[in-house]
Amino acid sequence: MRKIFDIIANNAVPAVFIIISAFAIPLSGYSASYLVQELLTRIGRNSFLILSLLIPIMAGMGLNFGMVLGAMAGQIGLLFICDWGIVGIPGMVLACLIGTPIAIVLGIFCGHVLNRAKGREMVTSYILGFFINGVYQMTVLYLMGWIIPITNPTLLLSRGYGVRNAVSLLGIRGILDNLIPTIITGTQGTAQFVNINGGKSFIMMQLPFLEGSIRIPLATLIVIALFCIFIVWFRKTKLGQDMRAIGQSQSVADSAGIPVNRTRIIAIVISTVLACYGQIIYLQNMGTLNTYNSHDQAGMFSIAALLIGGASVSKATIANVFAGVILFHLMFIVAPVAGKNLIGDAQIGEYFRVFVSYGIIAIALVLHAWRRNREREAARRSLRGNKGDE
Amino acid sequence: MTMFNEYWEIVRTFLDAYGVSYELAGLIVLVLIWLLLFLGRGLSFFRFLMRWYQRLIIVTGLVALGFWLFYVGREHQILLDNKNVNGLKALEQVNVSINGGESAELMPGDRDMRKAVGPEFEVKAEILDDNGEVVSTITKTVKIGCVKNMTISLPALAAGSEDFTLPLK
Amino acid sequence: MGNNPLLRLEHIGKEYYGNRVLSDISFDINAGEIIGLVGENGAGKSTLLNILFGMPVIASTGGYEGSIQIDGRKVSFTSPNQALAHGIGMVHQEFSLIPGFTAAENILLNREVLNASSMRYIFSERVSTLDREAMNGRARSAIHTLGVNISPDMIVSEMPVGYKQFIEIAREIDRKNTRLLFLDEPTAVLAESEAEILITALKKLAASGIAIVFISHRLSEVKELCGRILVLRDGRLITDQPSYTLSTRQIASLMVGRESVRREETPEVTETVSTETDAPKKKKKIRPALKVEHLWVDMPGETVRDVSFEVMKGEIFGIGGLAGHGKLAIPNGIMGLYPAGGTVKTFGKKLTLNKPRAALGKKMAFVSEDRRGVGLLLDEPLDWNITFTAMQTQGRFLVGIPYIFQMRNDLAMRKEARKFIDQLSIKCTGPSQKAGELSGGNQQKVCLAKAFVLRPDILLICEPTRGIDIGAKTLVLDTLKQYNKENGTTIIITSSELEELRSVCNRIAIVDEGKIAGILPASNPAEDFGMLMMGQVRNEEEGEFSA
Amino acid sequence: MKLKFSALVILVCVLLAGSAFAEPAKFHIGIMTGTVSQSEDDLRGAELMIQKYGDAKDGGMIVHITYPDNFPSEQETTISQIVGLADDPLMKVIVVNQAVPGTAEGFRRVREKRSDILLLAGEPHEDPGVITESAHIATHTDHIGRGYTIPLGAQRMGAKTFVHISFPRHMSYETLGLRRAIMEEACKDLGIKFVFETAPDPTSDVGMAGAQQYILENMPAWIEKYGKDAAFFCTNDGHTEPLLRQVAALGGYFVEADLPSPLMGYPGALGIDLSKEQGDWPAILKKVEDAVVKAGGGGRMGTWAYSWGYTTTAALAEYGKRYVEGTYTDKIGSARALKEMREAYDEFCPGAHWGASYFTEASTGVKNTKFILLRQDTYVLGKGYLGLADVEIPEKYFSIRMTPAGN
Repeated sequence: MRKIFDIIANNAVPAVFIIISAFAIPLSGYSASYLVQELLTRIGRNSFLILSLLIPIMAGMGLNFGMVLGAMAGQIGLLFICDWGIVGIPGMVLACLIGTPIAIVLGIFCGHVLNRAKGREMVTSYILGFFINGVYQMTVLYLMGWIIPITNPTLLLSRGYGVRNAVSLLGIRGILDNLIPTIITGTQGTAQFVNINGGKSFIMMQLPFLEGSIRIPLATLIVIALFCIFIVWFRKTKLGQDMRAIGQSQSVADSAGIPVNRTRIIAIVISTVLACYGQIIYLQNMGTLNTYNSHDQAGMFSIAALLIGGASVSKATIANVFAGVILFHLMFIVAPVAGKNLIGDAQIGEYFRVFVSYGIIAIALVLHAWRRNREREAARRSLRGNKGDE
Repeated sequence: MTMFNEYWEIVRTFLDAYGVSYELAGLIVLVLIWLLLFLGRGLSFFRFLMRWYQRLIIVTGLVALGFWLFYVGREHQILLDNKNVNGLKALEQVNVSINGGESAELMPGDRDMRKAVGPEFEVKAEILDDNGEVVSTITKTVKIGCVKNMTISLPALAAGSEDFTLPLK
Repeated sequence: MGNNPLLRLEHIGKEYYGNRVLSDISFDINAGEIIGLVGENGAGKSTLLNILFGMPVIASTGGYEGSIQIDGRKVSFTSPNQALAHGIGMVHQEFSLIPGFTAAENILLNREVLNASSMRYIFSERVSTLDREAMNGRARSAIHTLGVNISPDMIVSEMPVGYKQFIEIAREIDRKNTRLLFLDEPTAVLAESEAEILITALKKLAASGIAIVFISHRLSEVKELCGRILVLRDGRLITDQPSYTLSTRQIASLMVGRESVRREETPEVTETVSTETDAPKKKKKIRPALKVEHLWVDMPGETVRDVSFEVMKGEIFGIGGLAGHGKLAIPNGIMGLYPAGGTVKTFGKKLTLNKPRAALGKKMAFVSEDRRGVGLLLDEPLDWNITFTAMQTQGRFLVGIPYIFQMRNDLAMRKEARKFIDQLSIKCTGPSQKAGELSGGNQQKVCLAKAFVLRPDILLICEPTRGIDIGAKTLVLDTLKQYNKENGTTIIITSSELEELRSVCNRIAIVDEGKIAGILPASNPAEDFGMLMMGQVRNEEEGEFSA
Repeated sequence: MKLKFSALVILVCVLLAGSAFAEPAKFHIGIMTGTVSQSEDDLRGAELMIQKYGDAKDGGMIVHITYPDNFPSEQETTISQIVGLADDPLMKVIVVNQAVPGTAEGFRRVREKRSDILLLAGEPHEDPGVITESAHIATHTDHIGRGYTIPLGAQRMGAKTFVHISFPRHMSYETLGLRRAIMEEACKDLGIKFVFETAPDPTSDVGMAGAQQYILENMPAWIEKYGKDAAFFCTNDGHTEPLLRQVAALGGYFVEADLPSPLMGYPGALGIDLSKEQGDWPAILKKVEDAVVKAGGGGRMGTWAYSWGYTTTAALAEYGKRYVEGTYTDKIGSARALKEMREAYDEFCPGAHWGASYFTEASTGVKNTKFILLRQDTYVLGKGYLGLADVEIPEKYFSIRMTPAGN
């Protein structure tokens, strides 16, 4: 009995989400192909960013907003390639190359700060994100086009310096997603896609039971798979082992001679660099760089998705990432329309979505705290000897 | 060696584009080397050498990759110009496509713009007469390098001149 | 090596901020020798280990006196890593194991076997993957040396406590250059059979040439294992002699000190023994004031697991024991300050645990060991401090209509406060002085006053004399005695100073490893209590001591 | 309470509509607007269309959804909502008002999937070049034209000085900064003195209350300094309310707000209760006019008679409907299309007129025929229309560049 309860309790957050989704999906009235398409897009778009959170969690640095710094670095890389007019895959790779050193420097800075705020990483990095956001905005709004050479008039405000609010990333839009065009199609919709790809060849599969068609961002998924392999490999390295050790007990790791602070900084640097790549992948899918806001919610949404996937502050797996992306974004897709169809007013749909989505993030955090308390209780129970079982 | 020259060419255009002097570039390279040495401190000589050496190769490789990406990924605006130049009369009608893309229809005095990616592109011009019949087709591969914009004078191209980019020399 | 001993200490001394904790310690350790190091809490053992192990705390508090030699060469460690490099290994009292790791991972922590990686020069060796096979192999052989059978794949958090200790030791053994091993209380958490295995293993280790320093409170084990025994007391090396020349009782008395011997000799004390042991017997007919059965308390660092005892009405009952063994948890648990379970009855009525208010409602008062944190409102005046609890729980010092409109009765509060200031001779400018401005001793008296105001039937006091100068000590203790005599209040005192307990209490319970090791009349010789603290009773003299 | 009430009204409307449109519509029009808390007028426009053509759920024509309140950060939701509309096979027109960031990308995705859907964007937040790459038509308030017509209106009302109140953050926006530069130039040409005054940013630490307080306290001094024949203009909606109150009480002119509507500032400034008139613009205007005249501001204060957001939602949906039904057949971007768009706007604003022009990119001089700029005639309360809609904007103002912020 207790075991069943434990299983439910340990997966309470995903369970709540699955239940709500089960009600919301039929209410929304969306077709299966639309939902699958949207989910695939969002897996491709967001999972890299979320995966970048895993390594700091492994090193015991909790859910960490340091990744926001990486996202900013990625955006700076993108701004440069937009200015130079580098397009396609070379453009994306070059943006990564430019973003990497910036992400490393920001990561080292962030790591040093977090080493001074051990145990309060989540809040510290959140505030640090604001601080760096200020620096970023100053750089982009005042230095670019003035000290940092940006010449493209479609990027600059007409006053001559400062980058515009929205930068179109047409040059690299969907470039990775459509690198290996793959389409699953039912009986309909084939003709349209042939048209879009302008006669280029693509992989096509036909599933008779499917209505409509689904494009699969195959190359993006391959990149994400490679990243997952990287994480699995990384866990097996000495560095990964050290991070796991630090994550479980800093003092023990320290007395064993593991350079705790340095390793923590490395963890953050890896996270920011990966977040930098993640943001580039995210934005190549979005197609527009919202210069001053794109990175804003990157951290918050990634962390929320990870929590909803069943991860905790101290433990997160690759499976959590994917479960989280699917559940969190499923909610985001269906909740507004489900709310609207339920109540009949369009704006109620939006409020319903906000209420449900953020409410559940709050529940996730509360449940998480509750779970941690339970674990602590359980750990104590073992100390109480045989008389303590009541 | 040609490879090297080509790279040097890219680096030079890049440096020139941003007004970076060669001395400064050299200084940056020296600082990078120093940084590598600095990172290798505290290691035995052999390992230090290995690390230094390998890191240098990696960083150089990455920088070279960056320049190469810049080279192959750059998008150029190709302005197609059908106006009278140097005594050459504008063409009656010409359909131009770049790298087999959507073709532009130009009447005398027209100017249109197409985009091309990479250091060279293929321009295909179909010259039409008054009746809309194709008189001749010219296909040419143009090297553009890292230059951002290029204007092609179609009358000059049609005349078979090698010097068809505006402004004409 | 030649004639030089493995380790030689010469005139080691150490002061912390003018407080001398070690003086003039000199001894040698030779290869393959097993040495037992015993002493009470605060005798200076941990400071000595810190010095030998190069803990940063030593350097940051002004270093140490004297010199340390290894193989005849003088060394001075500034970090534990240097000590490790010289072959000194240490097994700490607290486990320094990573709970989620396997045995092998823990044994080889930061000394993992790595596969060669082509990227190791670009980054560092740390990007190489671990060679699990080789690691398990090495771990297995290290565990094997200890003569136990633990799978290298076992997760540490799932191990019984005893296993963890073996893993700790295996880790030190695996270190190739380890020549000298310090074991701090290695058997404290082991079952008897496990302890035996460990002792056998240690003997085997010593035979292979590794010197071992064994620190333990279990004197019988020390005697069985060690060739030589060193006794530390008050920072001095009292004795350094072969173990066969000493009995456990002798060791205990060496540790506890001279006064105990004096007490044993004085005849009047034996008299009190008879009277005082009679007293509880007579009172057994009436209900005990406090009856505790199977109490467990989850207080961090002071957990008690299963405690049962009875306190008679009007008795002064002492609870003693070494730091960290759980004596403080008992009163804190009864008062509901930490999660607790079991049954506690006051005058036959069951007390609701985990609710401080319930305990206060039963006319129990508590003086916390944490004066400044729990005991006092430092920024409030004395009269407030003294009467606050009474006002809150008993509704005294209030005027007006109960439950509807009530006000503080400042006049009554001040009067009461003045009464106690006089009675306890609290040195202050008056009832309106802030509690934070008083000295430690006077603060303690305010705490007592605060408890007395409640007119308790049962008074629980933790560490009444901690941080107080000697003059104030006697005054506080006398006040307690007097209060007990005048009001017949049952008092339970918890203290780490055995002498203090013996001077005021009727009976004393000694807590050892979360359990009551024994309850003895205060008049028993000090070394009996020492033996209890060292965990001797259970094995040898159970029948003799259980009252 | 208000929410509940409106929900009820809508419910009744929907029921009525359900019975009225017994035969299901042949195609659907998707409308996306903000919520009440973000942009109420936009939403009311959509509700008007539901009233007119019925909710698709009940066999009508309109599918109405909203974008997130926190739209700058939740682009993903905006995109998937727009693409979600295209999931309906009957969908032929999608209107997004306001076209918040993410609309361009949402439209691109719709185009990839369904090239037969007409995509219309109202008040785009993204750059003209970006939005018109994916939208078929985008309409925007004429920030360039109004840079000229507002000072012109001030002049016609009788002002001698033009006071522009703003702060650096707003001045760094391309549209607002550019309009300021044009106003300055227009004032010079019209012989009016141009003054720039800085007021605190309500999103800064002083907050909305502090910013409004600042305006209230400084107006007497400004009137003192610039005289009673000064016209005031502010870029922030929060500043508008105290400004209106003080103009009514102390004197000065107020041509129109940054986002003009009878509801902008007036109800709050003069304490007008408009809950009964909801959605009935002539009635609202009448009531506001009475209140302004009573407060002594008659002839000195102006507005647009119909809300921009409200009209835009309705007009774009109407345009889309006519386009799909074949009433409008011209190629998008032609001169006729401009006229037709103006007609669609006029349809919902009986009495008022709209001026429309194409947007010209200042840096290249290229005319963007998919980006239409619109401005309504200014209605001076207690006096009538100023006749600004048909004013020809001199060519020179189209090539003015934005000047750096704050000076």
